[in-house]
Amino acid sequence: MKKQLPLISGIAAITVSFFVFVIPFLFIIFMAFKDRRQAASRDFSWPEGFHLWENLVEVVTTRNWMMITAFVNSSILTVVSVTLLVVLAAMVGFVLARRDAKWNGPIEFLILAGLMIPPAVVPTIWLLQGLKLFGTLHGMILIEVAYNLPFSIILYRAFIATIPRELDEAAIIDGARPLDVFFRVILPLLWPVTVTNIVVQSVGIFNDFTNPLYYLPGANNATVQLTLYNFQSQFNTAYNLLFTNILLITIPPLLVFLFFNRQIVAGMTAGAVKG
Amino acid sequence: MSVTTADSAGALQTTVRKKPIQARYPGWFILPAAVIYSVLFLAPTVSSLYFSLTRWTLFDSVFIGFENFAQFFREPFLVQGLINTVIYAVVTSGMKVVIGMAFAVLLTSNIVARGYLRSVVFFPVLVSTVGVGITFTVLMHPTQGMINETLALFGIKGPGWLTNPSLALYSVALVDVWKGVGLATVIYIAGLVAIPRDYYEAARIDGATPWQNFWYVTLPLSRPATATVIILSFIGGLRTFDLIWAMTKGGPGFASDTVASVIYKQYQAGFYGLSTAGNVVLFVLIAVLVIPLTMILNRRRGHE
Amino acid sequence: MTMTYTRKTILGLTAGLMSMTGLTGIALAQQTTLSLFSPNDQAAVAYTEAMIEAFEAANPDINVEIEVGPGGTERDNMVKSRLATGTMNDVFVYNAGSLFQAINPVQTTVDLTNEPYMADILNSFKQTVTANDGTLRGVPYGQAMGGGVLYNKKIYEELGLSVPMTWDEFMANSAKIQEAGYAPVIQTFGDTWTSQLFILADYFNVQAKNPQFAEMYTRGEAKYANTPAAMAGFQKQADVFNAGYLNEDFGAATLNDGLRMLADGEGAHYPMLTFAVGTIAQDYPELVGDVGFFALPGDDASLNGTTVWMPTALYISANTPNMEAAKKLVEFVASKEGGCDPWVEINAITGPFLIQGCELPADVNPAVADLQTYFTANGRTAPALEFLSPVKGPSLENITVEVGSGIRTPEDAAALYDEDVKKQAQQLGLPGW
Amino acid sequence: MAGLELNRLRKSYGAVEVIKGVDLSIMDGEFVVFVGPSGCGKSTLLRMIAGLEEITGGELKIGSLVVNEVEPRDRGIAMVFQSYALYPHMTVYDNVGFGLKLARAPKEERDRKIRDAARILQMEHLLDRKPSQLSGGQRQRVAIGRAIVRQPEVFLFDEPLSNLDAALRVDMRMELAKLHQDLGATMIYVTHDQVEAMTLADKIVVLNAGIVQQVGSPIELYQRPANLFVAGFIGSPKMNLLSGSVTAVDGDAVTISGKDMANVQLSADAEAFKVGDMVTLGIRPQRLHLSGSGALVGQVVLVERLGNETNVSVSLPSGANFLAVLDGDHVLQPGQVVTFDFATSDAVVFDVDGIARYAQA
Repeated sequence: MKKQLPLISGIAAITVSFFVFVIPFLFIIFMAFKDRRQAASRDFSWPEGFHLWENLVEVVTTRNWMMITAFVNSSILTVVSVTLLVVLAAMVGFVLARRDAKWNGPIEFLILAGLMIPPAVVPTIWLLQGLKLFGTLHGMILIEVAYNLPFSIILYRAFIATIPRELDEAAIIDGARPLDVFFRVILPLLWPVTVTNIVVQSVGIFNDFTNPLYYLPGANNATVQLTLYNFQSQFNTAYNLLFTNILLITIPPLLVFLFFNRQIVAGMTAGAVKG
Repeated sequence: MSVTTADSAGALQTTVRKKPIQARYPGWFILPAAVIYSVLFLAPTVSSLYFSLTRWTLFDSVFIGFENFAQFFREPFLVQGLINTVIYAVVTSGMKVVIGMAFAVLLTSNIVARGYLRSVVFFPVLVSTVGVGITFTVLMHPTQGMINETLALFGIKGPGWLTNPSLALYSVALVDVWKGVGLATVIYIAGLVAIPRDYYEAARIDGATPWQNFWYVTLPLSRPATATVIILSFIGGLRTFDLIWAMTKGGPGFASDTVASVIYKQYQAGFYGLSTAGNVVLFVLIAVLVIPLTMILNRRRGHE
Repeated sequence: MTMTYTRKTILGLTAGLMSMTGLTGIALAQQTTLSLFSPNDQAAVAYTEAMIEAFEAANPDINVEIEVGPGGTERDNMVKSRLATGTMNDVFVYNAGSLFQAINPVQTTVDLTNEPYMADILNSFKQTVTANDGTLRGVPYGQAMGGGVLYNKKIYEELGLSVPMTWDEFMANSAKIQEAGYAPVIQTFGDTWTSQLFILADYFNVQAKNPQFAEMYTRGEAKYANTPAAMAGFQKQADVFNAGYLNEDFGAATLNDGLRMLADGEGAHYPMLTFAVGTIAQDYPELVGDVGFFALPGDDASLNGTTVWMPTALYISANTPNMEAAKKLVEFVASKEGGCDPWVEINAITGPFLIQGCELPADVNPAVADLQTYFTANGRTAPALEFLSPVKGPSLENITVEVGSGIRTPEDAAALYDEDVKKQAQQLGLPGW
Repeated sequence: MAGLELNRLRKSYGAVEVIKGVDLSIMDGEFVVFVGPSGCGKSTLLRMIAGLEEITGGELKIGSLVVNEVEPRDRGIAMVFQSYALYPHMTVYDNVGFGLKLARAPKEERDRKIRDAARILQMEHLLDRKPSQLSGGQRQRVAIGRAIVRQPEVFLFDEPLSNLDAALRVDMRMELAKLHQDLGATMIYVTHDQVEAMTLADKIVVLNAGIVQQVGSPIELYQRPANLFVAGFIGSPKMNLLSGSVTAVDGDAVTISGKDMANVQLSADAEAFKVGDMVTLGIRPQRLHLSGSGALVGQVVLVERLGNETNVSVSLPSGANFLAVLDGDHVLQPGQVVTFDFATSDAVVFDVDGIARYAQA
């Protein structure tokens, strides 16, 4: 009796999770298989005929292959931003965790503020223009870095505090300069929490909708989330294409997830919980 | 070779400092991050404090003192928006705590198909908020939506999830939980995994029931995870915008407006000063709620 | 050589990438590239693509890139911030009328007053693109639209109804339609903007009773709450809700749903703009003949007419570096070849053209033909309020959703809207507020 | 090869001074052990020598160079940490070779040195493992190996054996002693374990509260502790300390009386005392023997019979406790009254300031 409990609860959990979590995704997939007319009724029905390929082709080719541009842009944006975030936040976390300087307090206040304060859009646009960064991918990258730094720093700082200082000291005795200590000893040890950072931030930045809308105008600068507008206009919506689009832009985060799946929990243990 | 008394080396005080020992944790490590953060986030934020005191159009701005704030608080739905914001934050973070904890307990037990369940629960975290919003708007359609069609099979007439003004906010909150509970679960799983097995073994020797196990061991010892989940999802809930905008645009009417969506509406309408003032109001609201919350959660943690 | 051609001739991902990087790179070197910020509704996009194709054929040295942004208020926002920050595309499509006034056209757009083609553009349109210094800034990008009620002719035939000339007749018709088992009035608050039609399309009736309303309204003297004729729109919206005439899913249905219900004959009346006929023609070509149009009736059969929307307009951004090419494009759009023929070609006729010499084809859809009769008769059209006054409150659609869902009374709604309008007027710095 | 000179070395954190002016010279090739209770500053002093703590005042010379401002890597030192501080993400080979890599040593040289060190420490078979796959003793070897490859002039050890179990600790202790013999380098070793100090050191430095209490060879410290602190710290079990006052001074003999003893005459530096001074008498437990008559009388509290010796815990009239380690087996009952005697030359007299006053030779 007792041995069967895991099985029974497992089956129950699978059933519930199927309805709550899987069906919505099946819905998206079904919709992506339908033609425009069937999709317009938006019911959970088996697709009549196989229209995925033509939907895909249409989604990808619409507006001069905007989807390809968008994928390139979003990939660059995500990869560069996350790389910068990882390195810069880890450096800040390192110094914050190791130094007992008197301005640690104010710095931590500013970091918390960044987590809480909604960004002021219009002044930021003016500023970016002054820097000639408005509407450029560089500017957008810097914005994503600036907006997501606080969260990353908090993760790293908590984790670095658990790394014994003696490791730094051993490295110093071994002749390591500060950059050596950081890049050769500390950064590799941050891997678990870096995984968490990569997953959370890359998904967040790849899926960011609002910020590119403000700061990255222009057809050549489109990011994947903005492609949703192609099929959801004010006046009518092509649901089959819309959902094909959703399906398509969910693939990269899915890959990130599959790649790091096993390590996510470890990273959370290391970073978020000990803070 | 012997102990010399302290006076014998007075002349040594005048050691010449050639170069100070290299700082081991040099301040410039902070510099790149500090520059990006200050220029692109802090500077606009601080300047927005001034802009919130002006009425600005595309090309000029007029200083009008606190008129924007006065106007903002005259907004007929601001008070409702404030209440909605708090309700939304409390409901979403509360549900994420409870459900996330429950999932985590389930998924750290020796349940079958654990890997599948973990993936499935985490998966919505990966999908774009806008995509989730669009999907659920369709699913929650009052007559053609899958949810109500399913309910209809059981003879239940489903409500207008997003069209009933007293329900819309909660429906969006529900979707928020659906999307975000995976992250809470992972944080909790991490917290549970970190609890040493000794405690459970000790509790078993003491004859604890599973429920007592949970209540006296799991719950108190996963408090750091709870603190993380609450603070992250509470701040997220207070700032929430994407999902509400994608699903209801604050509607029907103004029924699911939150401070963030009110701000965005002002911004869209070109009332930049008003919108910036709203930003300041939102910041104050968050600070007033989150800072004490953080302090309470951290203080408790300190006692462990 | 354009992207459009590339797209048609080469298929496959690699090719697409190549064309983006290599081919356009070469093309750029030899040609002027114009960037056009176009609207995103299906018909307009189809028109834009057809028009650009024709334009590029005629001007091989100019390459036009189309950028499609979001619609609605998000578009307003983008246009404003791009203009304010000097990052607008060379040419852009944006509303005429009140929204046009709000983009500070004297500073942000190019003066087209003295262009020869302006003589061919109808005056009714010109007044909506006249900046406050009296200069003309845009040319029509599409056709005029009527705002009123799209109705299902089959149901009307089946029940032997005739087009209502007064609101009472409309309600009486609706009662019969309901008895027959159809939804008398379709509402689609899933697209909130569609909820405003009862107010906006009622403006003909407001003006018929209060010819000075627009002026007084702009000066802050006339209010919705204290003008019975203006209040009537809110009242009508409340009436149909209170009578239970709405389709069941009115709260969540979208424009698409509404058009489907109308074309299918699930619902009889749909307060809407006539452009929507184009969508019906595309999605339900076999049913478009069943859809007709009549003006939103007032309470006086002798004062019956429709409210008219001007099309969006094409403007040149003041800081374009490609002025010459941009002007060529605008000139093309102002001509019959560029401004009218592509519409006919893609079969998206939804109302009269505003360029002289453009005739509607004989085989237009019945709804458009119905609309046409209002134009040919005298005094049966009035421009929508947004073309007469720069004042329009941003929250109208939220308020009308509330009225249409029975959350708020018409009186309350009118007062609330007046408050909403005040902010807008203050922001514009209008005197009297 | 290098000795060290510490001149009035001071360290303070803000207003708190933790090293209060240390003077010390260490000769080339010497094995010096810093001992003291935890918090006495011994580790801080070691870290100052390593260059891990900045020096607030005074001068530190390694060889003939003042190194106050010199980077750790340029001081010619190597250090073994209490926690070993092995880099978890590197193999043993890389751990040992990390310093050489940083110094951009050629690959072949690096390889040769790593393998040499591994051979010396008999850990060649561990080179491909990660630290997490090693036992405590193996990690210890790796940490020492990492120090050896640097070929430093001075080795610094910060309580290197405290994380090992007792048996292993004895083995490693002997290996360290052998290593010192083989390499002939200067070694400075911090511990709170006096057995390690006594067995390893050429010279012990006893520290308390940031001040050097005594410097000397292990036997010197045991036999002639300079003050009450050293007397209490060195030797196991602890030296018995009894308070009393001077009742007579005569030549190099002093007579002391107290609650627990009457008119005990001892040899001491008589000039330092006058009648009526409060003093402390110190006597090691091993120096006591049972006798019919003697200076100390008390009641047996606890007896531990180990066969070859017997530990007797005695309660004195003042209530003070007192321990005697007697040779051979003795049968004593708790409650029994016993009398102890000792040779006057075995006792130490400390003056009122706790300074030991030995008879002038």
